[in-house]
Amino acid sequence: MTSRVEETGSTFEEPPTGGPHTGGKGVRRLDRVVIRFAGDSGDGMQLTGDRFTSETAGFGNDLSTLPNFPAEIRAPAGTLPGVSSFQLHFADHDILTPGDAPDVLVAMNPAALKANLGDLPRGAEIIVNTDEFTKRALAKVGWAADPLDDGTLSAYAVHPVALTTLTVEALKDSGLARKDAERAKNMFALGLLSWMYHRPTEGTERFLRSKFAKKPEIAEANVTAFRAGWNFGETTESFAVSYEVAPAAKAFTPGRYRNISGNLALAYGLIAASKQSGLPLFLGSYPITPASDILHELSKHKNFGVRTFQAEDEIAGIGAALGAAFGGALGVTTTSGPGVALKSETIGLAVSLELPLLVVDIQRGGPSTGLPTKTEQADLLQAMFGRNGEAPVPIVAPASPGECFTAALEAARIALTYRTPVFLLSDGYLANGSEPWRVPEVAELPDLRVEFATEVNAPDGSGEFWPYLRDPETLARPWAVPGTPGLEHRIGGIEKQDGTGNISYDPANHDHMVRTRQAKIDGIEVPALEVDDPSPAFGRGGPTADAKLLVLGWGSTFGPIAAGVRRFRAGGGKVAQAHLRHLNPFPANLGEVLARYERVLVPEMNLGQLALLLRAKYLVDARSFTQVSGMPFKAAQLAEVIKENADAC
Amino acid sequence: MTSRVEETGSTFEEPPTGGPHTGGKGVRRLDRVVIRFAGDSGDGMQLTGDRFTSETAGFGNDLSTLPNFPAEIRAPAGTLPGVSSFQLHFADHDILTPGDAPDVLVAMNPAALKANLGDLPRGAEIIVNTDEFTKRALAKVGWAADPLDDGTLSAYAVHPVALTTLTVEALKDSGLARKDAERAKNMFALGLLSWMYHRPTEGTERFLRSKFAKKPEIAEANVTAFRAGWNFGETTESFAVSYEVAPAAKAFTPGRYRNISGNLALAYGLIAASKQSGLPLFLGSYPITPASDILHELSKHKNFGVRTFQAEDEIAGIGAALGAAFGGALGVTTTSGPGVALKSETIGLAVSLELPLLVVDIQRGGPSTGLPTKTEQADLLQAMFGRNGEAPVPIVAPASPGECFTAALEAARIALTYRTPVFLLSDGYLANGSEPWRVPEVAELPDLRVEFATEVNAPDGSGEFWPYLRDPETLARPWAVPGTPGLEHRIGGIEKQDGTGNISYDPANHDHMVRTRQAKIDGIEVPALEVDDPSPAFGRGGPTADAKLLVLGWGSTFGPIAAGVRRFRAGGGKVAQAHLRHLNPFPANLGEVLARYERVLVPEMNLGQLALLLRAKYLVDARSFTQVSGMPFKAAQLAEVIKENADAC
Amino acid sequence: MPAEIKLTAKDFKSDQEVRWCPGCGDYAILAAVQGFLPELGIARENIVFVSGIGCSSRFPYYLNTYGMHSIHGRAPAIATGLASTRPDLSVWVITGDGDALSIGGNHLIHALRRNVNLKILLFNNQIYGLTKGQYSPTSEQGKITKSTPMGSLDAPFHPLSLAIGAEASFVARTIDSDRKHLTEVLRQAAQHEGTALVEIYQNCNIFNDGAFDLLKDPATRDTALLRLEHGQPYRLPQHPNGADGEEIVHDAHDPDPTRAFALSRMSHPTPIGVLRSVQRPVYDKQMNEQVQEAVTNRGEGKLEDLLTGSDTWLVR
Amino acid sequence: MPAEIKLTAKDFKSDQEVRWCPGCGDYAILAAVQGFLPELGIARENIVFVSGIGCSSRFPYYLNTYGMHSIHGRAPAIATGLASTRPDLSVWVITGDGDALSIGGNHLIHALRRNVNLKILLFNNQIYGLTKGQYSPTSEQGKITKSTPMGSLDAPFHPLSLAIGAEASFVARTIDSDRKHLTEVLRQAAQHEGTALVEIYQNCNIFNDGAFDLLKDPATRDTALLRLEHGQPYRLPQHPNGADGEEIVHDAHDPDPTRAFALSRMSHPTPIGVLRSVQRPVYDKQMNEQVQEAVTNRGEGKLEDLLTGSDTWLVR
Ligand SMILES: Cc1ncc(C[n+]2csc(CCOP(=O)(O)OP(=O)(O)O)c2C)c(N)n1
Ligand SMILES: Cc1ncc(C[n+]2csc(CCOP(=O)(O)OP(=O)(O)O)c2C)c(N)n1
Ligand code: SF4
Ligand code: SF4
Ligand SMILES: [Mg+2]
Ligand SMILES: [Mg+2]
Repeated sequence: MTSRVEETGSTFEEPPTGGPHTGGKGVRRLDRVVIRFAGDSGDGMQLTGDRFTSETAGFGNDLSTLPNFPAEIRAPAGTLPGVSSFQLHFADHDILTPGDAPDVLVAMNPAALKANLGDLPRGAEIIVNTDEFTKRALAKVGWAADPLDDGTLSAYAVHPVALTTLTVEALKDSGLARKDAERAKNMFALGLLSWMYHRPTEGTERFLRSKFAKKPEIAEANVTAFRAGWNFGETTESFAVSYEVAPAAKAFTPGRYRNISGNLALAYGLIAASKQSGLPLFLGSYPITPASDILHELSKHKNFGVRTFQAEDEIAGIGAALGAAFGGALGVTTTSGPGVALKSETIGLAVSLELPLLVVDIQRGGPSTGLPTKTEQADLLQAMFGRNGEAPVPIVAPASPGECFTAALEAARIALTYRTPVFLLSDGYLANGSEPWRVPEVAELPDLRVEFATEVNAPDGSGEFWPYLRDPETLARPWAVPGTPGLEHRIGGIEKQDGTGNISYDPANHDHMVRTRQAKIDGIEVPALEVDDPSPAFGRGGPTADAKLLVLGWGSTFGPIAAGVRRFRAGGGKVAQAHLRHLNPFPANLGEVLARYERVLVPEMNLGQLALLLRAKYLVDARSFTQVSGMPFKAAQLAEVIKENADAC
Repeated sequence: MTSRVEETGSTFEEPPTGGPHTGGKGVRRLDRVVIRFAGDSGDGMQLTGDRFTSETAGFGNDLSTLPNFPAEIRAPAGTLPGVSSFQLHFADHDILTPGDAPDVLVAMNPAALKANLGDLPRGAEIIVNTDEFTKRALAKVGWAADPLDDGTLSAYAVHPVALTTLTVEALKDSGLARKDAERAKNMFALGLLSWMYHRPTEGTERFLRSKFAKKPEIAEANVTAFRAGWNFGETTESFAVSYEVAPAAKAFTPGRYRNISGNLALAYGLIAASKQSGLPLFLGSYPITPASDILHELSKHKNFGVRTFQAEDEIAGIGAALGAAFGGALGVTTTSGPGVALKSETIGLAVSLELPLLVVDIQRGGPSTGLPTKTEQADLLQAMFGRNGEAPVPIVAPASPGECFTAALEAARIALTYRTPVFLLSDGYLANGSEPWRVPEVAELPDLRVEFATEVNAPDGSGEFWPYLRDPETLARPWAVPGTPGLEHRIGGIEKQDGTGNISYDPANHDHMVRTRQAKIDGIEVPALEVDDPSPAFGRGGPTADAKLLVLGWGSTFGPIAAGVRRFRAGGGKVAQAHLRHLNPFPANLGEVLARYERVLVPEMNLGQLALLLRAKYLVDARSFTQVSGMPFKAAQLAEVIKENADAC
Repeated sequence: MPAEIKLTAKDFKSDQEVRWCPGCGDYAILAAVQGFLPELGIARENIVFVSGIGCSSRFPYYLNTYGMHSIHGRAPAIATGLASTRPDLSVWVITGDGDALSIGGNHLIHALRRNVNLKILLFNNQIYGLTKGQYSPTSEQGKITKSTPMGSLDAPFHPLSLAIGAEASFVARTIDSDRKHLTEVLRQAAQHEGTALVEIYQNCNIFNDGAFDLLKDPATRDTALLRLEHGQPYRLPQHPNGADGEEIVHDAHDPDPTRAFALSRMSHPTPIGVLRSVQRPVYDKQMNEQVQEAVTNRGEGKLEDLLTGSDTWLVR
Repeated sequence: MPAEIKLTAKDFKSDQEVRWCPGCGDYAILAAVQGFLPELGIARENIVFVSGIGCSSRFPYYLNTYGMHSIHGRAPAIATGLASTRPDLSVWVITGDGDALSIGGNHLIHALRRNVNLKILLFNNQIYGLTKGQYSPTSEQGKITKSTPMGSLDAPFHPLSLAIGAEASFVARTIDSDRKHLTEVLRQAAQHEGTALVEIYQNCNIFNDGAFDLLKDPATRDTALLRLEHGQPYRLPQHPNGADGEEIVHDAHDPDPTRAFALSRMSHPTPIGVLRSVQRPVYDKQMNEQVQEAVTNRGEGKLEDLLTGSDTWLVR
C-alpha cells in the first residue's frame, strides 16, 4: 500500500520449474495470492494469520490483511456464528487491499467451509480438515450430506487433509494429552501453507518458543506440528506443486520496513507525539472493541513515561485526560462510537476550556452496540456535531494502517498549536488490518515542542494573567500550567469574557466568543489536498484535467478506492482520485479541486456523511456511493461504480 | 402572536381624555406599550412581571414576554450581574415579540438602571426607586455621581419615587419588621404600574392571598402595598397621565383564552398526548435549566396518571423513560443541551430498539455549561447527528410558547406511529416567554390511540412472534408489551435480523437495516410547509411569486422574523415567509418552495445549522443571518436584513 | 396472572443458540435460573430480564421471557422505569462486575437506595470477559492483565459492602457451580420486596480461570466458605491471638446493617447466602400509591379543566 | 516549592465578586478555607481546586489558586487525571450533594476505591441549590419540593456510609458554621495521604433553610452532636431499654471499617470529626512508581528501538 503500481487482479502463471526446496515437485511463480484461514473462534486462526503475515512481510512481499471475527469470545464450536477468519493478500508488487476474493481457503471445519464458500471464485483451492467432517458437525451447519463427496465443491480444487489426526500423530511422543495435542493443528496448517508458498520458518519457530516460554512442552509441540505440516507438503503426494511469490522489491521506497497494524501504529504515533512535544503522555480510557488494543499497547511502555488510566467509564476516561492536560500533559482518550457519545459533554467542556486533548475514535458498526467487531465510517457527523451548542472540533483521519502513526502526530500538532480537542477517526478495518510500514527516522518527525506561559500578560498592565488573551495568529490562548507562580487562574465551562476569562453573561461577548472559537478551528492550517490525476494537462498550469470524474474519499476506504481506480485506468479509463486526511477544517484548496471536475463521486462506509458536508459547504452535487455492511469495499465493486460514473460524464 | 395584522413599531397618541378611574387626571390611549421591570434577583421582578402579565392577558390585550435573569440564585444585592428583569409587550392588536426596546423602565436600584439604560430609546419613561440610590449602591456599579441629578438621564422622562420608604410607610401598622415590609416594594411598584395602565387588580389580590395563604399577615401586607402603589399613582402629583391600551379584540379568533408559557404549554401537551393515546405518561428527568419547570409541572398532575421520576442523572432519566416505553408507557425525558449530550448513547439504543420515546430539549446558550439562563438554537445538529452510527431521529420544533402544546402532541404522534425516539426542540425564550393562548377543545385534539401487538405474526407460519416484522406502510415494527402471552421476545442494541430480530452479523442484513431505519424516518408524513406570500400570483396556480426573497426560519425565531417581515412589508417591500416546524424529515414540498425564490434568507440563533441542512439537501445557496448572543432577534434588526437581501435580489 | 401455571425449565429456554465459551460459568447459572423460574408460578409473559453489556448480559436472549439487552451499565436505570410503570411484572436485571460496578456503578447504588422492586443478579468473574480480559473493579490488587502488565493498582470493591453502604435492603452471595445454594438464594431474592442484589461468583475459564477454585474445591471449600442461614449460628474466624472466634446467630433481618457490613468484609472464610434482608418502603409501589392518592383526593384528572385553568377570558 | 512561604487568608482571595445568596453557608466555608490554606505552607501556584456544577462548585473562582469549574459530577475524574500526572500539586475537589452523589456518584466511589491523592469537600445542603430547590440524594424521605409536591420517595444516602462501603481511607464530617472544627478537619484531611472525603453540612437559606439548626443551636447542639477525636472516648446512645450506651475509645485508624460504618449510621447524636483515617497504597503514587520502575528496569524508552521493533527487513 505504498507506491502506485498497477494492480490487475489477474494471476499469471509460468511453466513449472523445480524450486530449490522441493523434492522435484513443481513450482509456480505467482504475482499475487489471497489466502483465507477460517475455523472456530477457538482454533487460533487470528494467530495463524498473524504468523503467516509476519513471515510474508519479512520475506519482502507487499501485503494487506483483513481479520474477521465474531463479537463473542468463543461462540460455540462448529457453529456458523462461531467462525473466525483471517484473510491475507500478498504480492510481488504493491497492493492496496486484502483482496476481493480468496484464491485459497483453509477450512478447519464444516462451519468454516460453509461460512466462506460463497466468497470463493470458481477454481479456488480449498484445504479442508477432513477430521472435522463428522455427521454431527455437518448437521450443526445444516448439511445433510458431506459436501466433500456430494459434488458441492466440484467447482474448486479441493485438498482434503486429516489435519487433526496428522497433528496428533506427529505429537504422539510429546506426552501431551490428545486434547492439547489437537490444539496444535493450526500450526500444522501453517506449516503446510508455509511450504506451499515458500515462506521462511525461523521467525515462527522463534515466536512459538518465546510465546510459550513458560510452557516449553507446549512450545515444542507447536514447533513439531508446524514442521510436520511443512514436511507433509514436502513429502506427500497430496500437493503436486508449490508457489513462489517474489519479493515486491520495486513496490517499496528504500528503507527499513516492518509489518504494522493500525492500532499499533496509532499507539506508536502517540508515544512519538509525546517524545516530540516533550510532554508526558496520559491515556484515560475505558476498554471497548476495537479500541482496547491501544490501551493494551500503551500500558506496556511505561518506560516512555506513559501513564495509562483504565477509568470506570468513558466519561471518567476523557475527564482524567482533560485534567492531565490542564496539568501540562499530552492528554489522550481512546474509544469507539458508543464511547464518543458518552464523552460528548466533556468534549464540549474541552472546547470551552480550550485545552489540547486527543479523542481517538476507532469506528465500528452502529448504531448503538451495533456490530462491535466490524468496520464502519458512520461517526464523522457525530465527531463534527455531537455536542451541545456551537462546539467545533478539528478532525483528522488516517487512510491506511501505517498512516495511523502520522495521523496521531498530526492530531497532536493541531491540539497543541491551537489548544483544542482534536478527533482522530480510525476504524476497525485500519485498527486490525496490517501492512508493511517503512520505519521513519526520528529525525524526520515533526517538532511538537510547546511553550507554556510563564509571564503575566494583561495588556492593561495590571500585572494580571489573562488566560484567554489569544495569539493573534492562531487565536490560541496561553497554556499556563499549575505550578507556575503568578499565573494562578480559574477556567470553566460557563461562558467567559474573551481575554480575562472571567464569567460573562454579556450578549455581545457570547456572540464574539462563539465566532472566535469557530474562527480558531476554521483557521487551522492543514496541508493542501493532493490529487492523483494522470491527465497530461493536469497540474502543469494547463487547462483543467481531461478526467471528468473525481473520486473523493476519506479514511480506510483509500485502499479499495485506489485499487478500483487502478483497475478502471488499466482499462484505459480516465479518473482522478483524492483522499481527505483532514475533515475539519477541509484543506483550503478543496473547493477549487471540486470545481475542476464535472462529477464528484464519494464512496463511504456510511449513508453519505462526507458527501453531506461537501454539498453544504461547496454546493457541489457530490454523489454518494455507500455500503454499510461492516465490511470494506471491494476493488472490483468500486471499479464498476467508477466506470458507471465516468461514463455518465 | 396569533393572526397576521400589521406591526408598525410606532406609538400614536390622542389628546388626553378623562378616564373613569382617574381623579380628573389625563388619560392617553396607546396601541402598544413595552414595559421592563428590573431589580435585584431578590426583588421579585419575575413575580411582578408575571402578575402584570396575567392582568394584561385577562384584560384582553395581545402580549409577549421576555424574562431575563442571571444563573446565580441571588447574585449579590446591588451588583450588575445580580440584575434580573422582565419585559412585557402588550397591545390592542396582535403582536409577535416582547418588543425591541422598552417604552417604560422600572428600575428598583442603580444596578438595574445602569444594566438597562443602554436599551432605552430617547424619550422613554423611567420609574426609579430613589431610596436605593445611596453612595454605596452607586459606587457598587461604578457611578461616582448620582445619575438622577447629573444629567445622565436628561434624554428620558424620569419619575423618581421613594418606593421603599412609601412601602414601609404603608405597612407601618402591619406589625411587620421593616426588613419584611421592604420586601413588599415590588407590589407597590406593581400597583403603581397597574394604575398607570388601567390594569384590573382583583386577580393580583386573589393571587397574593392564595400564594401566602399560610402567612396571612404577609398576604395582607402585599395587598396593602399593592393598593398603596395604585393610590399613589391616583392621588399624587408625580404622575399626570395614565394610559389605556384597548383590548386586542380583532387580534384573536373567538374562543376561550389564557396566558401560557412555553414550558407550561409543553407539559400540558404531554399530558394531552397521554390522554389522547390512552398510555400512561412516564417522565424520567434530571433537573436542568431551563427545562426543570416541565418536571415541576408534571409532578403536580399525578391524578392524570402521570409518573415523574427524578433520576440520578440524565442517562438514568432517559433510560428509565425507555424502560417505561418498553412496558407500554408514553416515555418522555426532558433536558437541555448538556443533558442531550449525555443521553446520546441511549437515544442510539432507542433508535435500534425502535421504541417510541420523546426527548425534549429546551435549548440554552452553549457550548458546555455556557449560558444556562439564556436562549439559543444551537442543538439542531446535535439532535440530527449526535450519536454513533447511522441513527436518524425525527425532530419537531414549536415556533411560539403556545405551539409547545401542539408540538408535544405532534412529537407523540410521530413516536407512536413510527416507533421511534423523537426530538422536540424548544428553547429558553419559548420556555419562559408567554403569550395569550386559545384553549383548545379536547374534541379538536388528535386521536393518538395505538394498537399493541397481541398475536404471533411469523410469516413462515411457525407460530412465532417476530418483533421486527414491519408495517409495509410506515415500516414501524410491532409494539408487544410484557404481559402479552405468547409474544415473549428479546430486543437489544446489537444489530439484528430484520423480521425475526435475532442477533445478526450478516453484512447484507446490516446494510439493509441501516437503510431501513433511515427510510422509516425519511418516510414520516409531515404537513406541507405553508408559505406566507402576499404576491397576487402566488398560490392561485399562477406563475411563481413576485416576491424574490424567502425568509425561512425554525423554532422561537418565528416572532421576530414575522415582525421584521411586517415592518418590511409595511414599507411596501415584497418578501415571502415560511417557518419550519419539522426539521427531520423536512416537509415534502420544501425543495419546491425553495426553488420558487431567487434568494433564501435563514435567520438563526446559531452559526447556521438549518442553513447547512438546507444547502446539503437542496443545493440551494441559503444565506445565514446569525446571532448567538443568548438573546432573541429584534424585529427592527431583521427588517433591516430582510431589506438588504430583498434589495440584492 | 393465571391462578395455576405449571411450567418446566424447558418452557424458559429460548430458541436462541447459547454463545458463551465452552466451560463458562454462565451456563450453570442459566441452567439454575431456568430450573428455578417455574417455581415462581409466574406466567412467562409477566417476567422480564433486562441486561447491560458483557458476556453475562447475553443472558436474556436465552430465556423465553420478555427481555432487553440494553447498553453498558444502564440496565438498573432502564429496569427502574419499567418496574415503576408495570408493578404487575417480575423484573430481573442481569449484569457483570464491569457492567454493574464500573460504568454502571451510579445506577446500581441509586437503585439500591430507592429500593425499586428489582432482582439484580451480578455475575462476578472479576474480569472484563467480553472485551477479552482487562481487570475489573473486583479484580484483586496487583492483577496482571492486558491493560495492567505491571499489575493493577486499584483496591477492588467489595460489591456487598458497597451495596450495604448504599442502603441495600437485600444482599446475598452465591456461586455458579453450587446449583442448590444458587437456587435457594434466588428463591429468597424473588420473595424480597424491593431491590435484591445477588452477587454470583462466576468462573471465566478463558480470562480468569479458577478465580474461585478455593471456594469450589471439595478439599478446601468447607473451610473456605461460611454458609449463612437466618437464625442459624456461625462462628467468626479465629482471633490473631489464636482464640476461637465468637459464635453468632445470623440475623438477616437486623435493621442495623453493621453486622451485615462486617460479614461483607470477611474473606477467610467467605460468607455465602443472604447477608441482609430487611423490609422498607418500595419505590415503585409508593410511586403508584401517590398516583392513587392523587386520584382519590382530586379525582381522575380532566383535560378540559387542566387546559382551561383558573385565569381565562372569552373572545367573541 | 519555596522552603519558607508566609501567606495570609488575603493571599487566597481572588479578585472575583462572590455571587452566593446573602446568608449562604458557603460564605463561612470559603472564609474557613481561605483562613486555613496558609497553614499548608504550600505556594498558591501548587494548589488546585477542581469543582463540578452547583452553587458550591463556584467555590474555585473565589480562591486565588489554580482552579477549574468543570461539569456536573465529573470533578473527581478530572482531578484524578491531574493528580496522577502532577504528584507535586495539592489537589482539592469541591462538590455538592447532587454533584457528588447524584450525577457524580460513580466517579466519587471509584476515586475513593483507588485512593487517589485528592481532598474532596462535599457541601451537603440536602438540596439542589443552583437549579432552585429540587430534593437531592441526601434529602430526607418525604421531602416536599418543586419536583416532589407529594413528598420524595427515595431513602437518602448516608454519604459517609457510602464512602466507607466504597473502601474510603479517610472520611470525616463537619459543619459550615463551626469554623474551628471545620478547620481542624481540613487540617487532618490535608495531612492524609490518599482520598479524603469531608462532608460539610451547609445551610442553603433559600431552599432548605435550617436543615442543620438542631446541630447548630447552642440549646440543642451539645446533645445533638457527637464530637469524635481519635483516642478519645465517646459514649454510644442509650439503649432502647434505657441502659446507658457503652463507652468506646475512638480509633480512627482501625483497619476494620466496621465501627466507622456504625458511626456513619448514627443520627442521634450525629457524629462529627474524623470517623476513619487509615493508610493504604495511594493510586497516583503507585502509578508514578510503576513508571519509575519501568525506567529503572528497561531504561528510558528509545523511540527508534520502539518503532523498529524486532521483525524488520531492509529494502534497498
Ligand atoms: C459504552 C460502552 N463502553 C464500553 C463497552 C465495551 N464493553 C463491553 S462489555 C464490557 C465489560 C464486560 O465486563 P463485565 O461487565 O464484567 O461482563 P463479563 O463480560 O465479564 O460477563 C466492556 C468494557 C461497551 N460495549 N459500551
Ligand atoms: C449535565 C448537567 N445536568 C444538570 C445540570 C443542572 N444542575 C446544575 S447544578 C445541579 C445540582 C446542584 O445541586 P448540588 O450539587 O447539591 O449543589 P448546590 O447547588 O446545592 O450547592 C444541577 C442538577 C447541569 N448543569 N449539567
Ligand atoms: S470470556 Fe469468560 S465470561 Fe465470557 S463467555 Fe468466555 S468464559 Fe464466559
Ligand atoms: S441557593 Fe442556597 S446554596 Fe445556592 S447560593 Fe443560595 S443559599 Fe447558597
Ligand atoms: Mg466480568
Ligand atoms: Mg446541594
